Amino acid sequence: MRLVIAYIRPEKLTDVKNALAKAEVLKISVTNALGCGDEPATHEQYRGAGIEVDLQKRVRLEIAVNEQYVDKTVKAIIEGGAAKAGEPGADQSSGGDGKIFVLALEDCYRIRTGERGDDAIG
Amino acid sequence: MRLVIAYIRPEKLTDVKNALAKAEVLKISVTNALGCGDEPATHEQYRGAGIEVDLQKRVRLEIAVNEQYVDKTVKAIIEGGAAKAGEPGADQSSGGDGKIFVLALEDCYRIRTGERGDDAIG
Amino acid sequence: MRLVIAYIRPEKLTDVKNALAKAEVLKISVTNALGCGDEPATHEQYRGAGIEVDLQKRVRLEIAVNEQYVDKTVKAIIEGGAAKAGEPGADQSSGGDGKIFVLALEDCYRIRTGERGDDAIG
Amino acid sequence: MGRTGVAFKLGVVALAVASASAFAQDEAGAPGVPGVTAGEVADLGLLANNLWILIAAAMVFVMHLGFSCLETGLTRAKNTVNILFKNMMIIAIGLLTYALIGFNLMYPDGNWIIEGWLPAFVPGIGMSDDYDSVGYADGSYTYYADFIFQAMFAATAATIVSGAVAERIKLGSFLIFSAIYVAIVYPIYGSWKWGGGWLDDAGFHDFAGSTIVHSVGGWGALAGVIVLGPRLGKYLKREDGKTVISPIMGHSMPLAAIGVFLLWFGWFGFNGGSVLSADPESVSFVFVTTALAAAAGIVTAMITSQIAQRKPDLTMVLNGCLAGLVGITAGADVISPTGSIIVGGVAGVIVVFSVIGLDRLKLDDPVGAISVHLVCGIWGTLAVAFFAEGKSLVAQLQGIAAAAVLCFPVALLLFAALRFTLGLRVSRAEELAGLDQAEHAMESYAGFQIFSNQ
Amino acid sequence: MGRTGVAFKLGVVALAVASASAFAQDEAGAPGVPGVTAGEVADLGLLANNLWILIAAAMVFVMHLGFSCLETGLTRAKNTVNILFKNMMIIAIGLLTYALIGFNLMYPDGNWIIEGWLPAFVPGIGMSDDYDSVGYADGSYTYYADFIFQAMFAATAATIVSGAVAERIKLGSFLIFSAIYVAIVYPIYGSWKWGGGWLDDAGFHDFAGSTIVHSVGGWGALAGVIVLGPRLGKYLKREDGKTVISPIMGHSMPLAAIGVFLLWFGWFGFNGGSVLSADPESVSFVFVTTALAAAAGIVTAMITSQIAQRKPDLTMVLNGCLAGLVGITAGADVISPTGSIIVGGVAGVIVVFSVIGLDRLKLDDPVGAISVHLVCGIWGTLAVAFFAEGKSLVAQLQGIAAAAVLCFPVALLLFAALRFTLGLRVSRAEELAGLDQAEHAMESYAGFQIFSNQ
Amino acid sequence: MGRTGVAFKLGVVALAVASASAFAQDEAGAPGVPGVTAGEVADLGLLANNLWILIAAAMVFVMHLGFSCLETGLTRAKNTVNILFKNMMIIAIGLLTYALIGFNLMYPDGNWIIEGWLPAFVPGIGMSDDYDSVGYADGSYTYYADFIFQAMFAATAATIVSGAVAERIKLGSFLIFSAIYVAIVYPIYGSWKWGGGWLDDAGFHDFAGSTIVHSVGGWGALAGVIVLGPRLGKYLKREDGKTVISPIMGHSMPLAAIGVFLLWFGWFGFNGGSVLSADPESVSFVFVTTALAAAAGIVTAMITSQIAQRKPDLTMVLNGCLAGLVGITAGADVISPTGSIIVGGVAGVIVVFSVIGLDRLKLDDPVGAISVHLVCGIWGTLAVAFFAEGKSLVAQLQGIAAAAVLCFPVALLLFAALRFTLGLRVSRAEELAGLDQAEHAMESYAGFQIFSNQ
Ligand SMILES: Nc1ncnc2c1ncn2[C@@H]1O[C@H](COP(=O)(O)OP(=O)(O)O)[C@@H](O)[C@H]1O
Ligand SMILES: Nc1ncnc2c1ncn2[C@@H]1O[C@H](COP(=O)(O)OP(=O)(O)O)[C@@H](O)[C@H]1O
Ligand SMILES: Nc1ncnc2c1ncn2[C@@H]1O[C@H](COP(=O)(O)OP(=O)(O)O)[C@@H](O)[C@H]1O
Repeated sequence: MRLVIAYIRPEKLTDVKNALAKAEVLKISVTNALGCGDEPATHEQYRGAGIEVDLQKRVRLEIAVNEQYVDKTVKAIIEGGAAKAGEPGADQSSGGDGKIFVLALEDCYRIRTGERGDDAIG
Repeated sequence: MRLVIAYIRPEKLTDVKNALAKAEVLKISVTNALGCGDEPATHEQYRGAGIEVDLQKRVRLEIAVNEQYVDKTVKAIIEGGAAKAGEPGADQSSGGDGKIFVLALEDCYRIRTGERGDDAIG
Repeated sequence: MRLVIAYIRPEKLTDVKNALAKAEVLKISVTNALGCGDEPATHEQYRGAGIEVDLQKRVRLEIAVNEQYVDKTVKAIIEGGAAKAGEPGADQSSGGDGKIFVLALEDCYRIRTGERGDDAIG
Repeated sequence: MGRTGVAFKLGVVALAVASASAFAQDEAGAPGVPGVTAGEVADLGLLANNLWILIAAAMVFVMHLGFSCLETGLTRAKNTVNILFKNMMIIAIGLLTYALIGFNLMYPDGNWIIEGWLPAFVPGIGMSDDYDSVGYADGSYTYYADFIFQAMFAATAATIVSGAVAERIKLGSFLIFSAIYVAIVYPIYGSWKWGGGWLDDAGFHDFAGSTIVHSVGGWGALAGVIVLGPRLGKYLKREDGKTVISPIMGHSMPLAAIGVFLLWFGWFGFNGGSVLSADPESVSFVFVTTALAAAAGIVTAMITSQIAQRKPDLTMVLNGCLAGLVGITAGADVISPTGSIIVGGVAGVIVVFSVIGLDRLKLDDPVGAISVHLVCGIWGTLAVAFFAEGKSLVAQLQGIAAAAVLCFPVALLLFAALRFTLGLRVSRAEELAGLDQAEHAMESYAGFQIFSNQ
Repeated sequence: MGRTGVAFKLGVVALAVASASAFAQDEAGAPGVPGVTAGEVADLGLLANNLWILIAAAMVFVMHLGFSCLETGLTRAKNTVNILFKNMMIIAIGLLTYALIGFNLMYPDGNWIIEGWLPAFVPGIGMSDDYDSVGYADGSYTYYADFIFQAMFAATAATIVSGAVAERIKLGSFLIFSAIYVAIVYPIYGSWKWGGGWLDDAGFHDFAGSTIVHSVGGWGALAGVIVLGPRLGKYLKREDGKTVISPIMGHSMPLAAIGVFLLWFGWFGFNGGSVLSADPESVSFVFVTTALAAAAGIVTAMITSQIAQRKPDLTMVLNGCLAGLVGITAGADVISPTGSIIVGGVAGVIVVFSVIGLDRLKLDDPVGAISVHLVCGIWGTLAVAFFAEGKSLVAQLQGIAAAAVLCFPVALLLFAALRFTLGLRVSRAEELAGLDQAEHAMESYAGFQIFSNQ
Repeated sequence: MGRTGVAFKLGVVALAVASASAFAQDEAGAPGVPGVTAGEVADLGLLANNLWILIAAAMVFVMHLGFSCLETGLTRAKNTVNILFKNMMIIAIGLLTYALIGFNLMYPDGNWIIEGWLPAFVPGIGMSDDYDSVGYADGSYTYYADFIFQAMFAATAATIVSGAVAERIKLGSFLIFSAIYVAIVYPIYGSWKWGGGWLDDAGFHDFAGSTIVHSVGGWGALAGVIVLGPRLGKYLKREDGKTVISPIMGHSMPLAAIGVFLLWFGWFGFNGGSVLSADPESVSFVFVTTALAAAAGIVTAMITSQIAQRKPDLTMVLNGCLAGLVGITAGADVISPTGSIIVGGVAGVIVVFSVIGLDRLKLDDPVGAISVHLVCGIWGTLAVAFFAEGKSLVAQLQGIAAAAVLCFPVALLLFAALRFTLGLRVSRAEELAGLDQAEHAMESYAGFQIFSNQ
């Protein structure tokens, strides 16, 4: 079992979810996050003073999957999460589309039933 | 050392916290999350157009524990987090109560003192 | 590769970010969290009824790094995240400054390019 | 709204104005402007008096916005759509039912079934002989000005109930209760005093309605709270068997404060307009007593809250302001400025203890409606006997008792009847999900991350 | 504001008041107070009438706050600064351009280029002979009171457009459109009726502007929506080729509801002030018809929404309230209370179906401005012919058609011209980031965690 | 509020109205209605004039809500309860202390300790001979109307200070400062001009208080900001020794914008009511100059902000609106519409540079109170000499200097005294946690996820 963590652009969430659904990955958890990466900082101002906001809005996905789904999941996220032409991020080579992290998952339980392991994941 | 991650229903947070306290697990971190699982989507509407909201409000717990606490922790979460009779989720066999994920934790530090390892966890 | 997770006081975020930047760790992800640890509960009241709020506002950092950066990263967080004299938390031996957790990271991808492994992390 | 293009009509207006005759009527095909008898001083008095009553009506209207904001602010985000919805409906239902039946019921004009006790049911406004007459009410104000001002009052009684039963009542049942309460209960009680019934004969003094409006609403609130029971999670049984009060915090203090400011603003129209003329001395006097009582309520509520709770609670101060206002409402015309400071100040103390006390009794009133409107309404009614000359304590007690005996049982009955028919309270799951989701399938703050385990 | 220190001046005021003569003018070095001829009844009428027009102007001003709140509440958090900015600018631009050119254009006072059709362009207020005369408008009200009341109306037309084009229009282009629309298009149409032009001669009746203000704004809104296209993500193509409507929820229902309450409050000034005097009978009558129509719109919109959407939608009820108000605006002075309930009630039904229908047509109007102001404006204008005596349906249709033929093409042209010059719509990336970031580099709710994939 | 039941009384009212005699007094057991001498024109003038002053007082009251919203919106979520609390208390304290001492101090009616400089301390309202007399102020308005209008003004001065010292001042110390400032400092300065003191004799012209209200408040704000120092984290020392300004963003732009709209609305009462009569020409004129100055301030602030900041800042435009209003306040009665556009427009430019400039000087004023009220108050006072005929620049400078010399040192002293006794500023930990937690143990937005490292 693996735990896949991904940071993506908020506006790509629907695309990523659709791509995951096609890969039959339906159970996911989503959190609001702020990310600081390669992407250019946004300039904000307030009453005459400027500020470089380097923490950009990102969405964090956390998906627990069985071994055989890891590659599918990663591929789906990459497919859905990369900026397409005409979208913010597409024109800049400097990035901001996000990362995927894969961790080993030792164990998994379903709270409702107490089931454990591979069966509990889906 | 293990890192226990759990997704539960927001309204069960107090119950889970109480169950954990009884198991002497007092240090936890909580985040707001949205989850998409087996649970039925909620139907929302706005100005005549409907939408199926499949991301439900969930609470994410993150708890670092020593080996000997892992089982206790998992049990407490299952005990506190499963929907009881009369509560939302109890009548449906379709779920939504959440999951528990257990990961290996390599290292742990206490920021205040710089302590490391098992001592730092509690 | 390692995944470093840290809980710190919200008001220390800028200090931690600066310390990390000095350690050349520039890519981080931040989430809002609530933490329950050693710190004293805050007393709140509302219309005559009191309540002990034991979930304090914390900030969660998630940083994926290559091996050689792990120590630097941990050190920087400890340096930036510990309460200094005159700040909240400094006068109490009872804590609240937070924790750092280090996990093994199996794999990493850059969504934009599909790059994988050590190259993708930075 | 034309100017030059309607030159001839403007000429008519100029004349019409001088004689206070009918512009709308003229347009509507009425026989036209009657012979202008310039110098009719009474007509010019009517001009200003009527204008003030209309403006006061608009100010009382703002109180409904105030109530909406206050109630929304002091409850949870997940019930916001529902609360706004209820408040929007109440004013609509209030206006329509009052037009349909309430107004004629409340002001029977001698038309009683049981003299002084049960007014005749006469449907519809504008049916009485003098409906189109500016000579209505001896020329003090017009029929329609009177109606709109009174109609704005009427909806207030139901709005008061709304706050107390919030976050758990079924929308449909609440609307039915409100309609009946505004259309029948409130006007019947009102007729006893303002309609010239037995309470008026008894010498009861309730200038702008500490009892007639606020206590009447407050009794309904109390009945609703009793029948409904507390919100889930408000009173928690601990393992040792004791019950602890678990505060359910309101989700927006700015909304709550805006609500109270707007209510205070509206109260200048509520009390000031109740003079029913623009009489300089009375209206000015009422403005001063109203303002000073509110100010005193704020200050004493702050002090009381500081002492009782160790740190001063904003919501208590907001309630203190309203307590002062409700307190002075019965006697705003007859209590001196100094007296009004005392009346408001006492109300500010009472309200803090009342809020805490009702909570101990497990009467869960999210906004403090019972404390503000019922408890301080009673205090204000009594205060007339203490602070104004020549007012009888017995008459005041009669008025208070009459409200208790009429409104509380009827409200209890209505709520109980709804409970056993349509159902009064949403299900546990609906209450947990919030009424926005359950009753409207909507979100109040789409996009905002809201975290709550209540 | 001095009292004793200006004793002598106060004496003057006391006299001045009695004769309604000029205090400011006196201070400004005018020749002084003319001989006081006490007992001039007309002067005292002027005192009250003029006061009412000024207060009504202040109430109409509040409508701009209402529009701002409603529009902000029904759109996304990421565009909030931009929407508030637009609304603040519109009222400023509206007042200034109306002073510069609009007022004289709308009320040409016989000064036409083409008689009844094209008024003369005369720049600046206060240039006409009677600008300083209280004798203006046959002594009904002063020149400046008239100006400020009309100026508050003028900005309304542009504000209506603002809501429909929100969340995607470029700030600069919108401001240019607004300035031209308020300064030229609105006054020219207005002159046809209120300025005494051909529509007035034709017997068109539009009391406070269902067509002249609301439809004129609504046509602009429709043109804007067509030229701009829908917001990103509103209409999604599914894989099977079908388009689904994906609701884009407003971010704050409390703001939206506050907006509607304030609009309703302001409407008492909008309609009530349009009597252009404090005439007791007419103003009272207008207050009642206005309130009842709004109440009826709320109730029928609730029922319609309940039936059409299964659960009642707060935003539909809010629109229903405004629909009732827009509906009665044309005939608030001539339609009976019963009639006004019907007119408002029908408007409440219409608006729900119109909102749903326009969405089917992929006309993306975030706040329902077209449905409320254009569709119900037309309904209200027609309703005059149905519910008031002696009004000609033909004349009403002429008025409606005239607005369509003048305003819609001109607005289309203006928007198209802007599109091909400055650009009308922000870029895709800017729209995704939100106009707050793109146009102002600001945040509307700093610190709040807002989550949205739209 | 009764109708038929109080038939006889209504008859009395009808008469009473015509003669403007005492309804409340009658009820209160006064000897009854004096012989009605119909046709007394002055009485009818009083009716309308007094009504306007009361309505204007209610509008000025709304300004306090406006200030609350603006201040809350421009500060951080964690201090919201505290700011609302302060503002609620200020109006209460303002009304009570003004009744207790301020009113008599400000309008000594010849009762001076040092003629023209130090008024006599006479406690309590309603003690003077003519307190119950409608003949007060030569019959222009009643004693109580005058009091309530002036009392609403008084609290304004303290509210101005509130915004500048927000987010770091101790609640108790602030309330003490406010009470003294409103009860003593403001009235003494006020007496010099509006109370008929030496400034009035010198020919100083300050119609509604650019200096008397706004600068007086502004000097207090400046003193507070200096003694308190900036908020934590506002001015950050970089490693290279340079200080950078780190913006601390306000948490709710809708609240800020609502605040400004409400302030503008209230200003029609503030300036319009300062005519102290309903005189048609003056009040209409004042409405127009007030509105145009605000509009001009908005437009020029937008342009200035666009140029200086590259993207237009909503908060600057909001300040620009207020700047225009403060600017025209001194001369709203004597400056022409064209002049008012210039005065407001210049104020809109000044305020943007002032906000930026004060920040450079490390004077941390979260809401821009010093720039709006002090700087533009001075500009407005000077503008009278430039744009109105026959006003002396010397007299205007005298007025400005007098405010500086009296208010600034006294405020400094008060703040310093508080600092060394009760303490003026909360601790570092309390400031980081927020004053809601520290001073009230409450949350302003329970449930909302708020993220901030400031
Ligand atoms: N090493 C990392 N640790 C944690 N989060 C990261 C890391 N690298 C990237 N992220 C997350 O991914 C987001 C996009 O990263 P970025 O480096 O800008 O993208 P790209 O890889 O396309 O250049 C960041 O905002 C951050 O949230
Ligand atoms: N494989 C998974 N990966 C990540 N989160 C999951 C996964 N499965 C479940 N969750 C989380 O748990 C919540 C409940 O899951 P669900 O599958 O509905 O419960 P049940 O196991 O009772 O059917 C989801 O909303 C989601 O947040
Ligand atoms: N074992 C743990 N598991 C998860 N989160 C923890 C754990 N221990 C501490 N935390 C997080 O760290 C924060 C501070 O912890 P605390 O124990 O108070 O600090 P200290 O170690 O200085 O005593 C907590 O609020 C919580 O968010």
